[in-house]
Amino acid sequence: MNRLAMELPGLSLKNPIMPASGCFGFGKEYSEFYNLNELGSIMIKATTRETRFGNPTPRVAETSSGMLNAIGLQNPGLDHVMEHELPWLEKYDVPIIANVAGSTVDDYVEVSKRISTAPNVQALELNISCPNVKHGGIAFGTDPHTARELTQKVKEVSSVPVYVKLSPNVSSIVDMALAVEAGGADGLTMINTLVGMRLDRKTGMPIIANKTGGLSGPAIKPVALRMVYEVSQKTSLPIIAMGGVQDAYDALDFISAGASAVAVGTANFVDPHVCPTIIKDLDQILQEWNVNHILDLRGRSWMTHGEAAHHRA
Amino acid sequence: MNRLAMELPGLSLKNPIMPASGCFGFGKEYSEFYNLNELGSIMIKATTRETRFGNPTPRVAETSSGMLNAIGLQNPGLDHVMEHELPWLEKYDVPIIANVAGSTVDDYVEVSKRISTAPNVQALELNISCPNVKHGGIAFGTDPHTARELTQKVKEVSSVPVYVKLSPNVSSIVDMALAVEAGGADGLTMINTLVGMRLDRKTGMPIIANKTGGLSGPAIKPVALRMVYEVSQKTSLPIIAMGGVQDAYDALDFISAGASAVAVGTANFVDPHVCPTIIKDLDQILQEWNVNHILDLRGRSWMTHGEAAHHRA
Amino acid sequence: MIEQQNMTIVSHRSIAEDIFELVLEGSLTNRMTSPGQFVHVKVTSGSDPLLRRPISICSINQSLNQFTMLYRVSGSGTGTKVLSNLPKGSKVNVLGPLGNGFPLDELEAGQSALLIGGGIGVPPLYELSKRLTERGVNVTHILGFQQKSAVFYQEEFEELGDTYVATVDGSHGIKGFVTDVVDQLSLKSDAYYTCGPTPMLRAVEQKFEHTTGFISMEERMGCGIGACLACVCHVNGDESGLLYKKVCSDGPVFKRGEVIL
Amino acid sequence: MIEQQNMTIVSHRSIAEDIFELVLEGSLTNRMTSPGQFVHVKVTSGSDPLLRRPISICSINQSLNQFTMLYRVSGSGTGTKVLSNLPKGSKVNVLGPLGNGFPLDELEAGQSALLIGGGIGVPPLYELSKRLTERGVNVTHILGFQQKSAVFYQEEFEELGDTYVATVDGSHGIKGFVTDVVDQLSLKSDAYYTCGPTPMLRAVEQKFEHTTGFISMEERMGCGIGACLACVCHVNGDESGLLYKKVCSDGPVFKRGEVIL
Ligand SMILES: Cc1cc2nc3c(=O)[nH]c(=O)nc-3n(C[C@H](O)[C@H](O)[C@H](O)COP(=O)(O)OP(=O)(O)OC[C@H]3O[C@@H](n4cnc5c(N)ncnc54)[C@H](O)[C@@H]3O)c2cc1C
Ligand SMILES: Cc1cc2nc3c(=O)[nH]c(=O)nc-3n(C[C@H](O)[C@H](O)[C@H](O)COP(=O)(O)OP(=O)(O)OC[C@H]3O[C@@H](n4cnc5c(N)ncnc54)[C@H](O)[C@@H]3O)c2cc1C
Ligand SMILES: Cc1cc2nc3c(=O)[nH]c(=O)nc-3n(C[C@H](O)[C@H](O)[C@H](O)COP(=O)(O)O)c2cc1C
Ligand SMILES: Cc1cc2nc3c(=O)[nH]c(=O)nc-3n(C[C@H](O)[C@H](O)[C@H](O)COP(=O)(O)O)c2cc1C
Ligand code: FES
Ligand code: FES
Repeated sequence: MNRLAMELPGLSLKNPIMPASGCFGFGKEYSEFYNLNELGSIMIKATTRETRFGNPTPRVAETSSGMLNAIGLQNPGLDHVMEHELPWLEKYDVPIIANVAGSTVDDYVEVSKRISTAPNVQALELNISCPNVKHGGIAFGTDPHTARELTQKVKEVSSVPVYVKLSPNVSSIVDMALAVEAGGADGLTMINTLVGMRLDRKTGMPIIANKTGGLSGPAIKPVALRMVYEVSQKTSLPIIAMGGVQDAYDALDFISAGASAVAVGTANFVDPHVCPTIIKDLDQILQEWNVNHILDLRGRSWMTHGEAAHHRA
Repeated sequence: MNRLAMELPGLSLKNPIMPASGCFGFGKEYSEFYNLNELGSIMIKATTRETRFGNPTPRVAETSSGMLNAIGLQNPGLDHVMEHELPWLEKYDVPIIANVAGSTVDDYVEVSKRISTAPNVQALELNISCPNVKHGGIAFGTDPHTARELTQKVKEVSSVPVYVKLSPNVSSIVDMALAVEAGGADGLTMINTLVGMRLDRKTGMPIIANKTGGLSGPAIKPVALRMVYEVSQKTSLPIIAMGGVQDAYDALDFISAGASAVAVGTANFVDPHVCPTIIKDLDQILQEWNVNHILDLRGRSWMTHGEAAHHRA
Repeated sequence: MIEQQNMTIVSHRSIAEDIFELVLEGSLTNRMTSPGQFVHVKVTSGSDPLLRRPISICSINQSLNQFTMLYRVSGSGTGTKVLSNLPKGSKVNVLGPLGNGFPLDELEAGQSALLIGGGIGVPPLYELSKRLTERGVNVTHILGFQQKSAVFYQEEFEELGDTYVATVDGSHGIKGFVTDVVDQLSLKSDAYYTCGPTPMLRAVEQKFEHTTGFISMEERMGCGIGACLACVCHVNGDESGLLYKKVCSDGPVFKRGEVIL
Repeated sequence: MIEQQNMTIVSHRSIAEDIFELVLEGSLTNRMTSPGQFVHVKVTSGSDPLLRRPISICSINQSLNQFTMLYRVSGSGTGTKVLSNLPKGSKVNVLGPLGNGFPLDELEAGQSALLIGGGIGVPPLYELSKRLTERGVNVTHILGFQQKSAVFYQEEFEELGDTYVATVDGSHGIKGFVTDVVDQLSLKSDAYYTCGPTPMLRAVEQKFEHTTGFISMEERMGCGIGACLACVCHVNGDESGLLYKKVCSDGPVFKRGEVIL
């Protein structure tokens, strides 16, 4: 019995676990640790129209149970990704979710149009939530109107379903979700990083050259979980959730909160084997719990305590 | 030489360290551990017009380097605070900052008007950022227009300077700060908690009876620091900062980011002596660093790296 | 007076499935007066886990400056799991003693007491039983566990008085709940003292409607000293719904009927 | 092949002010080939500290399955501080070996090498020096430290070749920086190998404009294996500004002039 396989728009997933964008490059490095075929999917590093170097270093800093990063969307550019990275990944039987970024609407449209034609790209992830670039990124992700328009434009040109990656740095995550749903999004991915900062103890200066960075890791899990809980009850879009997942229980929490699949970011840096370990553990836990399919647990946190008592009885 | 004393609107502070509202009750419990005269100030528990029981239990849950709480503004009500809690605190030579909450504008106005007349209340802290109540609280703290109006109304009736406590759960904390500044606020306190959630591993149900709670502790420090950094450069209001402060270096980080004083919340639960320890350590660190006054370090993170190099030379 | 102290682990061992016995040494022990009080333990100095863990005082040895606590490791990645890995010689930061324990002067020599504990609610009854027997009170224990592998301290309790052990699955002792034992053996006493999961406390309270009783409560805590209002419970008979007791500082032990379970 | 392994602490001691020597045992040692490679260390299993710490391999003992690292505790509340408290027998999770080390075949027997280390950049030079002397290369060491209390491994290096120690405040050895030593003694060699703070690396590179040289870089890291792009540096002579090298996987050792310091 396969407890973990599922169908999401554009994606036939062996299991709901995938590395999050930017935390796995284009797969090569981690392919030295395990067979990438074990993964449900791979969210590749943000791709922009042009080659980008990104921000000056230092680009990362550690915080309590978290880390800040300001890579600044460094990537080899659309042409290189189309010609080298995606073809290299074709040797694996894993659907690719291409993370798309840009400075202007045109950038997003152009990258989406072309990258969605790659044979192994089964879905796009619109990155309207990168906090580490001056133009584009989060600017598109904090105003519902802009986000809706961008989604619409990308939907017009994309050959595959479009997931929109939401930023947590907003007053109402539900409004953002409803806006991109209205724009025609096929799914949501959430959350990107919270904007944060760390100072050098002695000099008082920001450690990260970009001054601020995006906070990820276990520290943000409670915020991510709450947002998935809220959004999943207000939209009908499937959610691929992320934020601080370290083990199978964390992944189950996001499913319980209302997500359908789960991505793992920062934890890859701590343990390169974390994704296959989670996949293995998930299957075992579900077996122990006598749960036929992981999606049977989806949204179980929505119940009132009364309902829950009833359900258990 | 007194490196730590300072004047802020309404407040003559022996030092810039004070317990944060809701994490210190009305002082009685901690007075068993040390002399409250050591503190710069005390931010007392939120007071509402009427007595409140607050939310059902469980009210707290732990997360990675943080905790969630949903106390729900339990407090004995304005009359009791005026007749018992504040008079009890009069035996200490410490200015009190009264945290004011309510469900309606009228509530805030009424509590502010009366509590600001108490002899030891030297400033108000408008709590427009409590995430754990159905009415009022954060609803006033996520819309700039509403926040500005509330500030104005309270300013009209308050006998002491008014600080407004900002919520981090917003798209633009600078817009909120500018709004309450325009409303006549005398200072800012920031940040209140981030809205978060934790689920029970086995049942998948929220651990906190209120379902969501406010995230505090070291986990949120990077977010708090970034917000203080942004706001302090855009307004001229003094800031009392909080969010994850555990030791003197954390407190200095907030001063470097642009705050004038620092409040300590969750850390009191971990170490009841944390406030006096920070005060003692601060003095010693400044002495080691040859810094005459703590405010000489205020905003040192604002420099560009070039300026910083120059400054150090 | 509540104190905060780095205490030294002098003994640390597993005594049942997921149950550990930890003996700590330090002068803080001198402040421990009443059985049923608890300590608040900071497992490591870092921020993960952040909060202290409330654990009952199980026995006090003031001549050695040592006290014992028993705790359950509640899963992987928990604070108690981290605690269980600390070797002898390590330091553990303890805040305590906290709260109000079981009153001893309720009974006199020759009177009888029923001590009813469930699972990890058993430990505080041990010091209580020692103190009561010292006073000449006749003590009977009913200890409930899930299954055989979870049973601990049976012999220790047997040395102090009659001891009945119940397991839910019947793998050890009497099959059933502690209240089943009460029914089967028609146990009676001048007062009862109980600690365990809330449903058990409710069942015990109902069973002994006319007996003096003392109930030790559990609630998730923040500060542990009465400041944060995390651990409140409603007061019986309060129609306004506004009265409350704090489990950490007004309790954890309450008189039967005082608070709403 | 990079591997992840729980290794056992077989020795752990302070060897200078805030400097610790840690010897770890495990089969991972067999994979360590090149001096100058590093490991990525997870200090505790919890999430505080969360990330691994990059630490150079200082010496390798393949027959004992052990390797040594030297590290500086960079302050209270840091990951290295937590590491320094782990007793012998504890397990530490190690990911490694990572990166590309110093090339050995650049020099032949009878040729001369200058090894220049500053502060916590000194450790990787030790295994390098052992390997070079094994090849018959004449090795001279210049080791720079802040002050006397920070000096370590002087004797160990002296056993392998001429060793000059400089301290910034002159409290031990020659007063000044490592480059002052080069000037004063007019040291020359067929190749140099250096590791230390970036300003020192720059000064060394400038001083030996016409000598083959290998430079070990430092940068804050995320993954340590080339996936996250935290640790990039610009490439010399690249006008586009778009080329880059990853310190973790292309380095940490680069040929002189290859990357912009
Ligand atoms: C007055 C009192 C006395 C207690 N005495 C004992 C004892 O002697 N032995 C023992 O094993 N246990 C005792 N407990 C329960 C014990 O506090 C919890 O099992 C423990 O805190 C769980 O922590 P963890 O690290 O295992 O779990 P985690 O899941 O890591 O805990 C996360 C957070 O939830 C809190 N928490 C989780 N479960 C409980 C619970 N049941 N009660 C209170 N807080 C909880 C933790 O304190 C922590 O803040 C007592 C509780 C109270 C209130
Ligand atoms: C390839 C390489 C080899 C190294 N070899 C050694 C060695 O042999 N001995 C030694 O003592 N140190 C070495 N370092 C430096 C060492 O990694 C840092 O001193 C250490 O990570 C600081 O961690 P902390 O826990 O003390 O400080 P924290 O302040 O707790 O660190 C916070 C975060 O910043 C990072 N960080 C802080 N300072 C540095 C730094 N200088 N370089 C890289 N990351 C940093 C930490 O890794 C961590 O992620 C090496 C660094 C690199 C890149
Ligand atoms: C080093 C790093 C680089 C990242 N790069 C990207 C990126 O290119 N595109 C993107 O959408 N998200 C990026 N993210 C965000 C992650 O995909 C993820 O949303 C976030 O880190 C939260 O998950 P986590 O807590 O599991 O890391 C990056 C995160 C990190 C830590
Ligand atoms: C248990 C608890 C109760 C709180 N109650 C209040 C409150 O009544 N009024 C208020 O403005 N903030 C309240 N807060 C928020 C704190 O004052 C503070 O803003 C926040 O916890 C961040 O600081 P910290 O990380 O140091 O705890 C409460 C926080 C906690 C943990
Ligand atoms: S735990 Fe804070 S009041 Fe009881
Ligand atoms: S540390 Fe991740 S690429 Fe070098």
